Amino acid sequence: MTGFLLRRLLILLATLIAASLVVFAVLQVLPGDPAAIMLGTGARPDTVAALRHRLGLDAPLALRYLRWIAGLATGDFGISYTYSVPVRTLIGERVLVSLPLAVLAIVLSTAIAIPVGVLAAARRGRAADAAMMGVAQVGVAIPNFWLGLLLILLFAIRLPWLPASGFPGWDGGAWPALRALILPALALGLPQGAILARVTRAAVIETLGEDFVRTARAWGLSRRAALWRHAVPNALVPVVTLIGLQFSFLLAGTVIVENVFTLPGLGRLVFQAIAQRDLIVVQDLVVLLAGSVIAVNFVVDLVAAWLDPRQRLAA
Amino acid sequence: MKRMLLALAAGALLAGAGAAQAKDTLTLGMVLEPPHLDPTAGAASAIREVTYANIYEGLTRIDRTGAVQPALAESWSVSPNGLTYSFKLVAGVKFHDGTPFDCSVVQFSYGRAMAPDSVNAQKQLFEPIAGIACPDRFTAVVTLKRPSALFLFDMGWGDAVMVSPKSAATDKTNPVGTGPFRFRQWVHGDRVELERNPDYWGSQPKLKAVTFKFVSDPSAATAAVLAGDIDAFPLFPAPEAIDQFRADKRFAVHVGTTEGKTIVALNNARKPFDDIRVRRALTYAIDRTQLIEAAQSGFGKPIGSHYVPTDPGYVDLTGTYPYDPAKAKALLAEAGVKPGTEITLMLPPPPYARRGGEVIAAMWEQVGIRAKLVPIEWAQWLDQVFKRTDYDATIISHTEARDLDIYARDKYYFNYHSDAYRALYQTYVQAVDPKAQTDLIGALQKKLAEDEPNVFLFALAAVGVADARLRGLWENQPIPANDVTGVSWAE
Amino acid sequence: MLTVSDLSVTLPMAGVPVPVLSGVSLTLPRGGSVGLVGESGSGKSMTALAVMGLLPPGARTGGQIGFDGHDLLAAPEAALCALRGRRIGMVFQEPMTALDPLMRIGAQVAEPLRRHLGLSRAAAAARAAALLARVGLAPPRVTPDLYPHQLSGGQRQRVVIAAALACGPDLLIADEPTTALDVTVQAQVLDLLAALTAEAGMALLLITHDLAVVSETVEQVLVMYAGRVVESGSTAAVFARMAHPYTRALFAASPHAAVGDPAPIPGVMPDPRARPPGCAFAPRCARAGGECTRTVPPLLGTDAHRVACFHPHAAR
Amino acid sequence: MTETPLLEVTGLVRDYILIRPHPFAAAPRRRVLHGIDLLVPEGGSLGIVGESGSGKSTLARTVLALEPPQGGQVRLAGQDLFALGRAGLRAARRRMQAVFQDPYGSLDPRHPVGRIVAEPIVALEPGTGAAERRARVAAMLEDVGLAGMAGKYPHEFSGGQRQRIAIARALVTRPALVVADEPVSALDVSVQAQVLALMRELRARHGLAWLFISHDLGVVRWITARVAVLYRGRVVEEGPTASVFDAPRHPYTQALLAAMPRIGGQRRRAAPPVDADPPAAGCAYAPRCPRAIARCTAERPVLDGDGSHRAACHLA
Amino acid sequence: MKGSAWRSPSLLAGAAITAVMVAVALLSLVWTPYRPTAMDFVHRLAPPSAVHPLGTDSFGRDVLSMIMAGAQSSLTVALIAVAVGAGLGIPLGALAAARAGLLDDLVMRGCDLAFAFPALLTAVMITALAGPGAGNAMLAIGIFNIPVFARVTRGAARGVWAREYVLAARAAGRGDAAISVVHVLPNIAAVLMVQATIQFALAIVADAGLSYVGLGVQPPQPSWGRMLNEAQTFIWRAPLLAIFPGLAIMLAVLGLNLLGDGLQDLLDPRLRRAR
Repeated sequence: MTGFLLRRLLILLATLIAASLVVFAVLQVLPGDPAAIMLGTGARPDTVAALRHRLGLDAPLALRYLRWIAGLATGDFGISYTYSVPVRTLIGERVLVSLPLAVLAIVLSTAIAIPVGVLAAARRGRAADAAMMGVAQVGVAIPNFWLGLLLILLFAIRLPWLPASGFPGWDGGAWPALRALILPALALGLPQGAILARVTRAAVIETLGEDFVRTARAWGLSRRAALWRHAVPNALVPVVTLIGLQFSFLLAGTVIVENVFTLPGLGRLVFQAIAQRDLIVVQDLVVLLAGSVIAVNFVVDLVAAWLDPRQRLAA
Repeated sequence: MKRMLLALAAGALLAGAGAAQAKDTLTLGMVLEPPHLDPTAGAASAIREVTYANIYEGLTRIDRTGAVQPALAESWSVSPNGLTYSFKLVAGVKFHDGTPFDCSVVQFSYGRAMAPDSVNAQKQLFEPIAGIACPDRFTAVVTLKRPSALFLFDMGWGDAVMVSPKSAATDKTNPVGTGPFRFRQWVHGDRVELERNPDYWGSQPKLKAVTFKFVSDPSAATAAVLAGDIDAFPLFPAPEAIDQFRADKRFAVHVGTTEGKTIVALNNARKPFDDIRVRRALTYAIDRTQLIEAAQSGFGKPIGSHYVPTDPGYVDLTGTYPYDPAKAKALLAEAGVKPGTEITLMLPPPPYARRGGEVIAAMWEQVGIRAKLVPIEWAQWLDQVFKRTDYDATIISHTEARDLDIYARDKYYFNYHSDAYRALYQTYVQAVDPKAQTDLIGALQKKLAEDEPNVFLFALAAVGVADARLRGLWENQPIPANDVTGVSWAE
Repeated sequence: MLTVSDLSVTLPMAGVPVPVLSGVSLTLPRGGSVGLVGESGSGKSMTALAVMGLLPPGARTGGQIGFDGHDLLAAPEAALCALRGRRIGMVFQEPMTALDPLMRIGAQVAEPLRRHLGLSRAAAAARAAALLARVGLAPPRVTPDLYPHQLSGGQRQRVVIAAALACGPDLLIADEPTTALDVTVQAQVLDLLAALTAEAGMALLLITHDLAVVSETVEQVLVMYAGRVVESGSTAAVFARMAHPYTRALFAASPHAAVGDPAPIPGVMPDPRARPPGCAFAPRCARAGGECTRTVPPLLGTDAHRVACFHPHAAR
Repeated sequence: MTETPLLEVTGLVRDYILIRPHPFAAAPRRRVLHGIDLLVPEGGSLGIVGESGSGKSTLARTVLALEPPQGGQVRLAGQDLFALGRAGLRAARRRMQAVFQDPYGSLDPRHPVGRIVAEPIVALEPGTGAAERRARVAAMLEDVGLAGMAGKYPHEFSGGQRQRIAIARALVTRPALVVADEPVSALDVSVQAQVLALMRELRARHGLAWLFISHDLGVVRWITARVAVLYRGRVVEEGPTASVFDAPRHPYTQALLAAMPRIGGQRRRAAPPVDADPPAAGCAYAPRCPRAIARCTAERPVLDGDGSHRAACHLA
Repeated sequence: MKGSAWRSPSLLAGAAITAVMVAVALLSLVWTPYRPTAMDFVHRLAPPSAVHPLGTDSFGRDVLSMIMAGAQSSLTVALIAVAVGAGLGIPLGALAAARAGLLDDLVMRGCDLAFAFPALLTAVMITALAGPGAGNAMLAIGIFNIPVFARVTRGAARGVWAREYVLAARAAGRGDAAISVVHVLPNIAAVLMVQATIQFALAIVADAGLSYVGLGVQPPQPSWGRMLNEAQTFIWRAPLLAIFPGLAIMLAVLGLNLLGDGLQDLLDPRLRRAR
């Protein structure tokens, strides 16, 4: 187990470093000089040069990369070119929107998908299965940003129950903030949930056909007991792995859904920072997002290993 | 059962909307969030829209009509040759950090803006200054290298405000000025909060606190105003939703003017735009009224030169090139521009450009010009179009006030070079007599209309939506600012 | 105790019902042992699944399966659940996949105990450990907290046997319990099965393709071909005479026959969707006559020995 | 035996590299073959018998030059296969072909039979014209009793027929040696006999040499002249088939034979299961061996005995 | 097997919807009710009527014509993106499967790395880098498809490499390249086809997403995503504008997903969906 952990951690670290290199390299090619952007149309070349120097943008590439990585390692994400505040502060503020949103969406999609998937599998071929999977099939096909628009139309305009957009912040209490996250979380979570439900169904159907389920039935377990005690736990292993893989889709979805609902989250920060050539923020954010995907998949691997002794010991 | 649950849910959701109370605070909507809050170190209008007159003050200030008013200089005198300005400073003023304001601060602030390593975005404003002297603590004498007709106006710009020597370095994140409001907090990506400055030297504002909330998305802005989350949105980004507010008694809609001269900027150094017939043809091909209708929901005033109707000395030149596709075609043919010629039209993010670009492309197509639309982020626009002048044409709104000088610069991204215009501009700058100045402004406008270096489209409207009970908001935007010192709630 | 009479099963294949078992009858007294022998497709496993009530979805059955006075084919699902694992145990062919990979072996053996006997967790665990020890899986090499993948095939099959025998059933059905195992392990497992059933006075229904295995292990034997019983009787009688040409051919082809070279049976077993109208073995049979291709021969004879053939062999 | 043997395997060692326990450890190796020596003369036949894990499939793959060994040599007609270049190996392969176990897995389901059988010609004799290729394939198919079936696809055949196709493919380049890895294990008894009979017939007709690998002693007994018994990667006994079967010298061989079920006979009770690791030195079978003495765990026995029948046992 | 009767409708429905989409896209090349870029400033934001079956947008353009033209651009972008992904990913995956060891490790680690970047973010970065437009959208979506195809190909190919017929082919003297072409690829074609269908659907969503944030096909060329974006500003006045393009996306994706499901069941019911 320690060997497994160590190996996974090393891979994680290597992937992170590779990701940071890719991000840094790509961003060096982006056109646009942050200093010129900060100063605007009226700026004179000497002013821009002065600012470039102050930002350290005139240092050699390798040095800038090393400075950046060293900073990241020590928790210093650098100073935003456009906001002139530590990027950590900036990200810290936005994470308070994006993280609850992502968690809400995952919880929502999982809470819907797993029971639906298991139920459909248990009743496969029957009307309930067909109905649930039909809905799921449509759910998979709905892009989250359109679902967002439809939800706004329905629950913010036709029935003015929930805010159409914006985020009041957590200072005003948890409820108003949560209210603002309900529709975005639905928009993100429902299509993901539809995919997850389909995969859960397929996984459960597959495990239901396994020999050990038949063995359990031969021990006198009812269809239902065999389903929940043996088929579902075994089906959970691929489902958990999928939830991990979906996390990346979810983050990408967050980027777009935050735009639909104008939530001040990391997704909008990415767009803003790219638009303003706030390179340091883009760099940090992309590495952070990629890092969180890597970390989540690491955790998912651990969960899968915890669920499945074969993975734990074989590795 | 299900219905009951739904009703319960709805009740719970609605309970979140708080009850109204007697208000002495204001939440003001803005489209763009400022990158930072130091107006002396950045070009973004949003910086001024938060800080101008609220946090920072200069020697002079510009009022809601665009006129120059005294501010930290309670009065001034100008020498007859126009080269020496003596400002009498208000005594007893203290910055929010406690630093007293006196002539040394004027020296510091202007000196900082003029320094070689200055990052002031409008360094040229200070370029005429030869020196600043302090004969006593509350008198500042500024001498110029040459007369400057706009000097008092220029010193009213946000870029020329007074900053505390003690805290100037940190103004970006913690702005310190002399104004009636002081900075409380900034939630990045969301809002900036100001609170009343109890030690303000002038008359106290009525509002206790002001929040500037940043909502760039038009539909989100609409929703926020409708929900009452935002009390006033002076530069409302969704003109298409205005009808709805007009019909609603809770809201007041203001349609004011701005300094935003929206133009199709043409690269005069490139073929075929070096040919005046082509530039004129491109103008003839555009129906400004329909353009304003389709791109701006009808908000905006046509212009015929680089000058807005609300500024002094405006001459209406919109009739110079009326909508006439036939004439446009003829001119193009004459210039040898074949039908189907493709030109690239760069579109920065604001709707006037993105939506306007589509309309203009459709109009130009009628006269045989195919516009390839290239949406472009501000950063790239600044780099590629503005800095490197690598473009055919672009739609852009110049929001700097009375900036006729840009056509007289040696290098500017239009690549317009007219010795006649430059001479005229020099005469104007050095003119001291107001009447002569006005005449010269007219002449400059006419010269531009004649040469049509760019296609002049319309002046951006300041379409504002506000709670009907609000009083004292600026209706026009002579300079980018949200001066809320005079704002109050009606009972 | 177990009486199967005239059992028939049809399964839907591509939507069409296909008969996989026809007219299968057998009697298994308490403490007795019966072997079902046949090649793949003969229907021997389907017979076992029918007894367990674990036929695939969509299967249709005819006839009766009597177990201690209950008709298992007519019994409600709950009653079957109460019987399975409690009074009828079953061991499957593939030890590698028959155990839940996520569950410790002790817990799997304990599962029927907890379910049927209502034992506490601790009591069930203790019983499970004892059962595992009884099948030769004792600490320190094998402890109840191991997972199936940590065991070899033979060890896993012993876990399956321990779980099947946990509640002391009256009948054990073993479906090819040794086919997937090595010869030496196979022998161990067969020995274990024989010992355990004898110890507890349990009846054994052993299913195998290997004539040699039945001949050594059970008292009664049924030879199946294409969904029907072609020969049945006491092991001694059947092996002494081998009246049905198929039984004899199977014997001659077996690599474990004591003497001689393998004698191949020509042809292949007919597809269940297209079985010939008469004796299913007729197309491969050297002795077949005209009636063989028209009429299904009835299973005739005494309880000691029956054969379904118009031209049976005389004694060897 | 002065002439060069057709196949000569000397000191063959094969290690599998396992996953590192942690990233800084050297990758552990598991030795699967511990120095195997084998001989197959022209037209001869050698059976390899062993249980799962004995290394017999690895041996087959290494002999076929599909996997490189860590030590030792495989010589085909005197040529060291692993010293040959690509072209040389290709030429050598024409003289050595293979038949594998799984009749369902060893034929590409997307290719018609004609293409499957022609594959060795296409790969090894690229100069062959299409007409000649077709003719040879047709002749080969006729040889295995599947004349005129070249256009059909594998799924249209039964298991036994597929194995005939595999045999046809192996023989189409007229090899001198066929390595058959468990060629009949997956077949039903009756079909098994058919395929074995075919193999014997072809061997006689084409003068082939066989290296025949199986876990089933009964099968090996019928088909090969000599047999080698493999235990944990070592040959523990080797000799003429009849001699090995009738008078086994190694206790393991004896146990294997004893465990074999016998029709009508009575199986000897199997040795109780032993779950112990083999000693580092000494005989790998010692922990299971009922006759093991102290020397068995201390000193590894070498293959020894009279010229043709040898066993690796201190007690032999 | 039960269910085959219930399975075939999904294949039929999927094929039908996809065929209609393709037909509409092709038709839009030669005919649309109106020129999709033609503006009619008088009839702006017209509701659906006989003249404009789906109404007009804020520039007075015919929504039906725009949706038809949008189908063409959306399908083109998705098709090329999938072609890019498959064209590079399949050979990579096949190579990795054929040559286990370092190369395999490298390819798979590369895929892991690519998967760490949320796809849309990658696309945003690429389009921001290269400038918005259809070509760059194809590239951006295509790049993300490469590791998907590489992984699926490798996984499926490894399965084939483990089959005995590959062993038999090697024993028959075939080289790795020949085996990959003759045995492996034909046997995983079904898996790849199903995956391609799924990726096609995902690419349509991705294209719509990119267009929605303004980084896809550029105006005046209509695109479903941008139509939705524009509709959002008019959602108070003309909510229907936000319905039709979304329906078009949903139908296209639904059709392809159904087709993929149907194909999968048809070709190999035991295939697991790789997402």
